[in-house]
Amino acid sequence: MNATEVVFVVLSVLAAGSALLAMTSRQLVHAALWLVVTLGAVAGCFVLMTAEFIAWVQVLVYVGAVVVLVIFALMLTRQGREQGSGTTAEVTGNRWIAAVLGVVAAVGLGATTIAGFGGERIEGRRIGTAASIGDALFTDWVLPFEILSGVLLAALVGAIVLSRSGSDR
Amino acid sequence: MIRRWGYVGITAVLAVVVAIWAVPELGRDTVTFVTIGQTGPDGGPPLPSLSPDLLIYPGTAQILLLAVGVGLLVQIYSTAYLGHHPRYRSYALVIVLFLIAMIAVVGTTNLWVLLVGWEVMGLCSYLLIGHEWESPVARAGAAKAFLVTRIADLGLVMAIIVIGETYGTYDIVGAQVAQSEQPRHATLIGLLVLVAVVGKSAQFPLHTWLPDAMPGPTPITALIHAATMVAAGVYLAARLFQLYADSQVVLTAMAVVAAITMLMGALFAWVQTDLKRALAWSTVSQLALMLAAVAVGDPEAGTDHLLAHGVFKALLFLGCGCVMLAVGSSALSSMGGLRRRMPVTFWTMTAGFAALAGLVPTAGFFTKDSVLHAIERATDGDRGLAAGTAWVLLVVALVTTFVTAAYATRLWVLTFFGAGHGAGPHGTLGQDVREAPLAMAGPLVVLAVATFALSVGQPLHLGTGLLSTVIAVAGVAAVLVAARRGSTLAWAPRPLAAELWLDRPFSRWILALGTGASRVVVELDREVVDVYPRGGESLAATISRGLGLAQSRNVQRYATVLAVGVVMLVVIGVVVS
Amino acid sequence: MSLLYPLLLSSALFGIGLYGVLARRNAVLMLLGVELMLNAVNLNLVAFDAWFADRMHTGQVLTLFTIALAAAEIGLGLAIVLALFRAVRTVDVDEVGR
Amino acid sequence: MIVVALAVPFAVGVLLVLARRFVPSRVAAWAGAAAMAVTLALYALVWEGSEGVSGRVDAPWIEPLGARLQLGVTAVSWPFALMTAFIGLLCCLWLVADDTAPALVGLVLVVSASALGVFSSLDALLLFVFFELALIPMWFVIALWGTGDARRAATRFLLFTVTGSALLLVGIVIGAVRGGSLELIDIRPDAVAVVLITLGFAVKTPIVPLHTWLPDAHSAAPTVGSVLLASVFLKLGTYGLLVFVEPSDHIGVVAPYLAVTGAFGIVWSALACYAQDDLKRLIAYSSIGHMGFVVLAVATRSDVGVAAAVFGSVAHGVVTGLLFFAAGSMKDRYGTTSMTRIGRGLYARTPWLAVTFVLAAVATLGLPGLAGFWGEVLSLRAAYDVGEVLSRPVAWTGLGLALLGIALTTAYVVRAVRLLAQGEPVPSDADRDLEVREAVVMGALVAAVVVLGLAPQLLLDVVQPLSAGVLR
Repeated sequence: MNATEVVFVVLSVLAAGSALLAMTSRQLVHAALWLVVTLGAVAGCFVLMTAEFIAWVQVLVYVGAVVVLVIFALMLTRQGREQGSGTTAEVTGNRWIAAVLGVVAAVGLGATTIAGFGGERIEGRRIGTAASIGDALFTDWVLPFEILSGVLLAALVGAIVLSRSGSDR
Repeated sequence: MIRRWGYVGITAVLAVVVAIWAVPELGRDTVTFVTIGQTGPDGGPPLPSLSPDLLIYPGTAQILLLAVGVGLLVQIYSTAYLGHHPRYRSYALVIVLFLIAMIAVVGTTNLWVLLVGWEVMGLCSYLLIGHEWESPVARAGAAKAFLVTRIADLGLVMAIIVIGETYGTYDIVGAQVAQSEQPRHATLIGLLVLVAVVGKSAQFPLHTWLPDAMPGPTPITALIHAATMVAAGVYLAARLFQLYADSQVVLTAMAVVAAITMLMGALFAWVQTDLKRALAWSTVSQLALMLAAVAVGDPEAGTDHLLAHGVFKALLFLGCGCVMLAVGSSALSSMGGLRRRMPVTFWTMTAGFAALAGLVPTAGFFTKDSVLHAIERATDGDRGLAAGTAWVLLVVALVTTFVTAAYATRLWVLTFFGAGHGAGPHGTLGQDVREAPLAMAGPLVVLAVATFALSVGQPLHLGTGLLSTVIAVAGVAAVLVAARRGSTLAWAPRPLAAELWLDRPFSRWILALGTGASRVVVELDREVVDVYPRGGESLAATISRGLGLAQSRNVQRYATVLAVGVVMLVVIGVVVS
Repeated sequence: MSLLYPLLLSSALFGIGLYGVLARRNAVLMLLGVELMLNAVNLNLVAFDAWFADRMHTGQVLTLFTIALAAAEIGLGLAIVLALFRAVRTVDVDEVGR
Repeated sequence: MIVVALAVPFAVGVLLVLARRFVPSRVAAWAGAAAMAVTLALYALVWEGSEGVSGRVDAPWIEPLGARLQLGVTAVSWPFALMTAFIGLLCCLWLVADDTAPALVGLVLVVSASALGVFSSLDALLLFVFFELALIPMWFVIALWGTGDARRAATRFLLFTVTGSALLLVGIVIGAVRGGSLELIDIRPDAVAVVLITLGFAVKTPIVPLHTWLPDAHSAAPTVGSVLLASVFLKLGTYGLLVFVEPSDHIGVVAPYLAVTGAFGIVWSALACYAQDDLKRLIAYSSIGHMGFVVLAVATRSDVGVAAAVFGSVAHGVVTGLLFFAAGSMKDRYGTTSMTRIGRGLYARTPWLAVTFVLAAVATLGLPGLAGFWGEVLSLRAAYDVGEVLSRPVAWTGLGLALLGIALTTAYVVRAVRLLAQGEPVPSDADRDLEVREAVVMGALVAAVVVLGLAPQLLLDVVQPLSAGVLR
């Protein structure tokens, strides 16, 4: 086990642990913040797999934009009830089923990957420079990319329409 | 008025037609068929049909003439007795329908035609008893009469079916021919016929409807419930006698029924306080006498007495109607001392009572004598009936003769003598008590003459004749002596006055049973039988609720179910592969 | 580096995200669960790209697309949640259905 | 000929339903009556004799299934068809009034034509299609023009019958597969299929305890609806039993149950009748009893039984039709069919109506000389004969129950007559005697009742050659 792997394992444990906390925390804002940790750790993982560009996008989009959005949403949807009693179960009745399903899914996927890619190794090539990604994106993937921009625009418009309050519709 | 006589005209035409047809047969010895039915193609009986097969022999002709004769007289009588009635049209037309049905019953040789006539008679009886349907008593009496007779008629229906299956024909003559070759099922047929006869002729234990039928108009009582329809039961027993003559069981049962009924009827007639009801019980008793004749193997004697009884009982009832019209009631307490005011009624009814009591020289004496003689002959035990049974029957018949003479005298005395004792509500006879109009008195005279005329040519049996005369005279004399000594002739022990409580099963128990059962059925229908549709309903509702649980309107549950499904599919896919 | 490390981390994140989607009452946090699952997928894509290293960089490009789509999704999703909250004053999925 | 006879009422009926807003009431009713008269005449003329099939039509239909458009009448179905056309005609005549809905006339025509289609089908699938076709219009007739809880009663009726139809369809399919053809003569249902088919028709007939839909439907339906239900719809059940179950080799599986439940139904329904206050419910229950006689007759599987079933069905059609028309007249006058609310003494208040009612009531109790009698007595005879498939104890149990039922029938009829016709009259403003249209309709039925009663050979001669084996 070389140094990269050691760092990767540490980041993995960090990511998984904070994800677990994010999904179980009673405090909603804490949950969002734990998610930041997870996403950051995953970005670190990306770096370790030499996909720097993706890692930066991850940090910019997820940690920078998405989480901020989530925190805003959480604050906007504060309910009076929650402030009064923090003991309200933040999880629903079927959490045991959900837990079992989560474990089964994780174990099943893990077992499958172990069975399928047990001995495979990632070579240390640099694959994820901005140049190579840009090259691929604007040659082979240009059409999906343009379509995606349309999708993003539509989502933008949709979000605006949806979030306008009923009175000025 | 003219319309009323129109119905008389219709009846007269009917009577003349029947007379033209029947009178020539009176003296004939041979039997005349009009047509005869044939058996079915496969040896079994054909499907029922109403073929116009007719069979006439002297006895038939006599009864036909009796029916149309009494019918005509009753129509004439009714013009005066019931002429004011608003529903005279339906009344008169139903009488005509009744006569046609009676002719069908008597004249046909096709059992189905007989059945149709038989039931139509029952229906007419029902309609006529209930003619005064405003009165609850009449309604109840009509319903009871119809129910009892119709239930008993099921015996006739089954008897006809059995006869058809046994002998392969629904023709009486055909069945008799087949029976003479190989008799079968005699006991079954006989018992079924007996059920029908017991119902129609008001014999024990189905006798209670006849006295209750008395709310009907009195002319109807005279025609249907004395002369013809009730007698048709005996006629049927005589007509089908050959088919069950071999069965001692049937004959014994018939004898027992007859013995019980004749004595019981006579005793009940004695205790009545109502003239009409007393005459009704007397009819029951006399019908039993005829049935006894059939039981001892001499149906001829039975039909002879039927004929005589038809005449004098019609006379008595019509006379009773005259009296009722005069005093306004049929209660004996409102009568008495009527002989001066109503001489025609008095003398004609005297003849009728004499015939009922069996005094010489009325027809009643001779025909009753024939019956007694037949019973006496049966005591030697070789005529199908055991000697012991015949002896008992003879003794009962003689006792009945005594009682009959006694109650006839009692009724006669209470109606016409006593110089107004208990007459009217005011103690004296009212001014409106006078002789009946001609249209009513005329038929009485005709019938009274017939009472004597029918005795012409009747056989006389010296032994039984003397014996019965002595007994009858003793009965008459005993009552007369008692009356002379000032007795009110009101000796009525409680069991007899209550008619032995024999009506109770009919008036209470069966009614209660039927009502209770019907309530139970309706409840069961609603609460129990309806369970499966309701069960289906609630099952569907439950299933839909169960499936509705999945439609929780909760995104997470949907997602959970979805995830479970995906995981299971994957697991299954992995396991299978 | 063994390919298994990112794949196993991806499995774990996916399971945790699934749990979050199914178990959290708050609609916003359900969306977070979805983001976690998407991240797991991204991890997978990148790992396989690093391992396979094809010329088109399919895995990484798809990851980019996924991230963009995730951003769009979360934007729309949160807009819906906000609209819902304005309508029924709650984001509790158990209560929204009633 | 039969095609025309079916097409005319169908076409006129559909037209009337479609043009219901533009057709005046009387015109609609007269048009319906004319259509049914044409049908009746055509059906009367199509008869060629009891041997074989009259007026056969044969055309390809659904070839892959082997179903063909085969129409024609046999000795069994012709009386049913004539009776149906006759009743349909009278129903249309009954509707000749100012307040008639043209759509109702149209639906009556469609229902009648569908029933005629059932009686004329020689193909099992075609029969089934007609059988179902009659249901939905009937639902509308009951639900839209009924009184009281009509919607519920109509739906109940529909659910019961459709459930029965489902069983029936399965049975027909099994029989067709085994017999190799959908032609009625070829159908060979095995034991399971016979049970299914019997159950299907038992709902329709109905046999106790599958009868609970019937009193509700009858009492809720409008007059013509009740008449059609009783006179025509129940006959679909008995006809089905006659055509599918009676000739089957496996009738022995169901025959004892049919015999006993049929006869038990006579007693049961008579007792139920005795406790009824609603006249229409009473008549409905009495129908169950009459059908009990028919079922008992079918169960014996004998020539007499077939004759009894046909006669019983046809006689019940005219007798009960008459009763329902009389009840309908009372309902038109007094707005109710409750006997206590109509009041006593109809003899004095509406003499002709009362006399007609009493005649119908007397016919329904099976008085010899009227139509109702012969079906009953033939059933009794069939049961006494035991027949081919029953054991003697079973058949005679049925016989005994039937006799008891007849006695009880007399009791409830006498009670109804006593409650309605007799008694101290309580005059009411609504007292008026029969109108012309009522007199015509009831007069026709009275004539039919009396003719069938006094000349049963008219009908029996049609059925009799059946013993030569037309359908077997």
